[in-house]
Amino acid sequence: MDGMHDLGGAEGFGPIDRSHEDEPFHEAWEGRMFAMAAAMARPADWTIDWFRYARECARPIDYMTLGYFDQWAKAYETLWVDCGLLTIGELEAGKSLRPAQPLAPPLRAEDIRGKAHHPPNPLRPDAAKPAFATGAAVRCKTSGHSGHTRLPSYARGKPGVIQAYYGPQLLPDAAAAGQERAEPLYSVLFKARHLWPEATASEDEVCLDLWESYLEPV
Amino acid sequence: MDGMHDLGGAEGFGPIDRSHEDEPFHEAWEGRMFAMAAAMARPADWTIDWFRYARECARPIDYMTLGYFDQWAKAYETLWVDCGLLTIGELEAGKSLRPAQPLAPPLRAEDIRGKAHHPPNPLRPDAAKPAFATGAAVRCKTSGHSGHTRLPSYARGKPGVIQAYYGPQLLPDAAAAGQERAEPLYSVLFKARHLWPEATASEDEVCLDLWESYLEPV
Amino acid sequence: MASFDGKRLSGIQRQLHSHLPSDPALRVKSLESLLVDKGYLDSGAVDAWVEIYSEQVGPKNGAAVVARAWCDPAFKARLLADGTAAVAEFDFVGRHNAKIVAVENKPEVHNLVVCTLCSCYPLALLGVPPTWYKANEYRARAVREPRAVLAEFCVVLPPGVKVRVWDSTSEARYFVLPQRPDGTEDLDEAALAALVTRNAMIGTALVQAPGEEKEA
Amino acid sequence: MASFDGKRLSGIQRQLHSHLPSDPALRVKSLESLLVDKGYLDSGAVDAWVEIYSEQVGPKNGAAVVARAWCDPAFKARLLADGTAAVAEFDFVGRHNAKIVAVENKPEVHNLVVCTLCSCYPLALLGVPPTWYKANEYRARAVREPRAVLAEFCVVLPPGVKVRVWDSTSEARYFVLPQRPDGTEDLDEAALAALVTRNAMIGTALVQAPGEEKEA
Repeated sequence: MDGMHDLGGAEGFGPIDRSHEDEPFHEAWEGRMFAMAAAMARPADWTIDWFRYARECARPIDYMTLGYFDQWAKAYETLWVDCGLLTIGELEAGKSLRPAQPLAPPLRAEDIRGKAHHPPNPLRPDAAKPAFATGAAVRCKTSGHSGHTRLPSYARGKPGVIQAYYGPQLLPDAAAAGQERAEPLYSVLFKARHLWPEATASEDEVCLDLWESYLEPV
Repeated sequence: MDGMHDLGGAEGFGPIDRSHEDEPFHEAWEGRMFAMAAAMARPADWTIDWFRYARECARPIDYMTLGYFDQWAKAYETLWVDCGLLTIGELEAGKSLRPAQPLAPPLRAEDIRGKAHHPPNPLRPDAAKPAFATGAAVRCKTSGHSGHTRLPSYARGKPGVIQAYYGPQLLPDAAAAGQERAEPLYSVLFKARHLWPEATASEDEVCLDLWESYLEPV
Repeated sequence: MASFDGKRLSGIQRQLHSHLPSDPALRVKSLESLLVDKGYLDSGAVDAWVEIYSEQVGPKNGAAVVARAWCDPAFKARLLADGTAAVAEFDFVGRHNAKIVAVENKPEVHNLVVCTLCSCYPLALLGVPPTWYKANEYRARAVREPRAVLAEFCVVLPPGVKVRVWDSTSEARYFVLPQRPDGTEDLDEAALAALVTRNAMIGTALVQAPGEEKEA
Repeated sequence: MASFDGKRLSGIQRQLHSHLPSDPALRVKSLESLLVDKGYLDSGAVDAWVEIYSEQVGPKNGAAVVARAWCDPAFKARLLADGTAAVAEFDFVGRHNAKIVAVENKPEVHNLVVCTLCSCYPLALLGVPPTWYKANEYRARAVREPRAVLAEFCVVLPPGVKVRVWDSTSEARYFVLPQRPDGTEDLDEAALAALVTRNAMIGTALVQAPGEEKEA
């Protein structure tokens, strides 16, 4: 999706505001939202990529102006309304107005304290064999598409080199569309001078994790 | 410049608000700003492209949230502070606090009423010969640059066909950098299906006016 | 002397943000006072511009050009061959553009005008652009999903009609020469001009014959 | 069932905007009440997450990993070969990531971590990311002008040091293994861990020896 979220390399942004450097949450509701996202029951077809896509589908003005956890709240409200877990009327009322959907029971405090939690694992070690060898020269596809994707616009059409093979992982483009499809995932190294027109004399580098269908041989 | 202004094809935008369809100005200050921009004296090195660049250099959040003439006001304030016509202190005070710069006298009402006004002419008919013939296949350059340019990101790297030659015109990229350089200007026709990944079956077209250095032969 | 330095401009924009009031009415008033005080601006000239763009310059200029093109084949030929020269045959006041290009709607092609990078618009022919033309929504969507945009303006094209979008990236200014509606054979140039709306010359409306349902 | 339809999501976002209060504190409170009322959420579990991310999970986890790598060459080799397995040797609570990759600063290369598309971050090692890491400014600039960003963090690299930026586009989570400062030969693992800041593990700081000037 060619949306506001695709910020890498966007120009015109000013100094980085570090005035809230150290608190994990500046206001209590931010911590509640962060924790709710981890603790709530979820429909079986929920994926992290579908959540990311919901954030990307925010009103562009919201994406540019709202605080981070405010955007999470909007994304989750949107996802739960979309699949019928909640209605907008219920969100307005702050209470249930119709029967709940049957979901697996939510986490309890005792499931959380003192334990490690592992989100759904996107690695699929045996799903595919890599087409590119380490050291291979590649070029990113020129176009994205209207759905969710993890090929940032600044890398499209740009040449890079495979520097590591990470094994097959679920393809976000598919996961955000309700499909489970794994593809070889690579760490790809780009010279800054191939990405940024003003970086002609730079030796700096940018590394991206890219799925096989994002890449073409050169 | 890869900025917020480069909106063509950006996804996630909703319905078009037509609630103020017919008034040229909704509030009096909008008309004043529109008219000031036309009537004020300008330094000799002012160009329309330098003004456009100033708008593009707005804070990204302002570009996304402020009203149109509010953005004009900020751009003109910025330009006049940049070249020393005004100071920020004078803008705060709303009055002159130091001697004015010598400029040509501003327009008077009698210069305006009942007359046609012609802004500086960007056409330079004899400045260059065109490298591309009508009907030629071309491809836009893949990269822009950090200055002002009129090659939108959605057309970069995309193939099109020269459909008309408009003669040489001042190159905005140069004009916004204080240089006067004319280049052949073309009307270039693109198939929507070459621009937008979802438009595979479309017969629609998009036409852009593009300068010769934006284009490569294919 | 201008700096011609974008990073410097961005820095000034941020300084202005922290020093000046956010209310644009206040800021524009202060700017006008200051420019007048400095001798860079004549307030009477501002009054005059506001007046002519509120009263004299507007879509009726473009409508007169369209109506003449419908009535006078020789003029239409001149308009399509050199829009700038043909429009100069009218005595329009206000700001003129260096190059005017008329794009003709035909049974097989519908034209739509946008400026994705800013807000370029044929001021002398159509006056001040409507807010929606300058809005991010129109600029983002018109080039990518022109048919969805047209549908919001209640323009549904017959099958087989191609949409051609003109993105105004240079100093050329585009306006649409709409199709003359059926049933207007008996109307004179002035009566025809009264049918031609601003949106029809941007491409977000078709021209309706008298008595036909109006655009929404 | 989810629709998996982006246009539908955008439409819901716009509906929410017109129906719900803009104050996020109010909205989040209402969302929590509703989720609990529906049986989709246990408020005690929310308390527990807030508690462990406020008190137990944070940069001290990452600092412990870094200090061990500095003290134990075999651990460092395991960490660089398979970050996920090496970090699993620690008993960190909270949310773990499927793949952890440690990137090592060296005399000739300085690493910097960003997520340009959202806010991916090694939560189990570093806790909740700071606001600036999630801000548009950092996301836009870190890949294009990393040295200007580093200068804002008062990190100025010696000539000849290359910057390598890691944009976290997959489920792999990057963290920087900083260089051990000179003059720390006598410190034990715990004392070394106390020197390692969160920013040093993102790449926006260097680790200072005790008594050296602190980062701004």
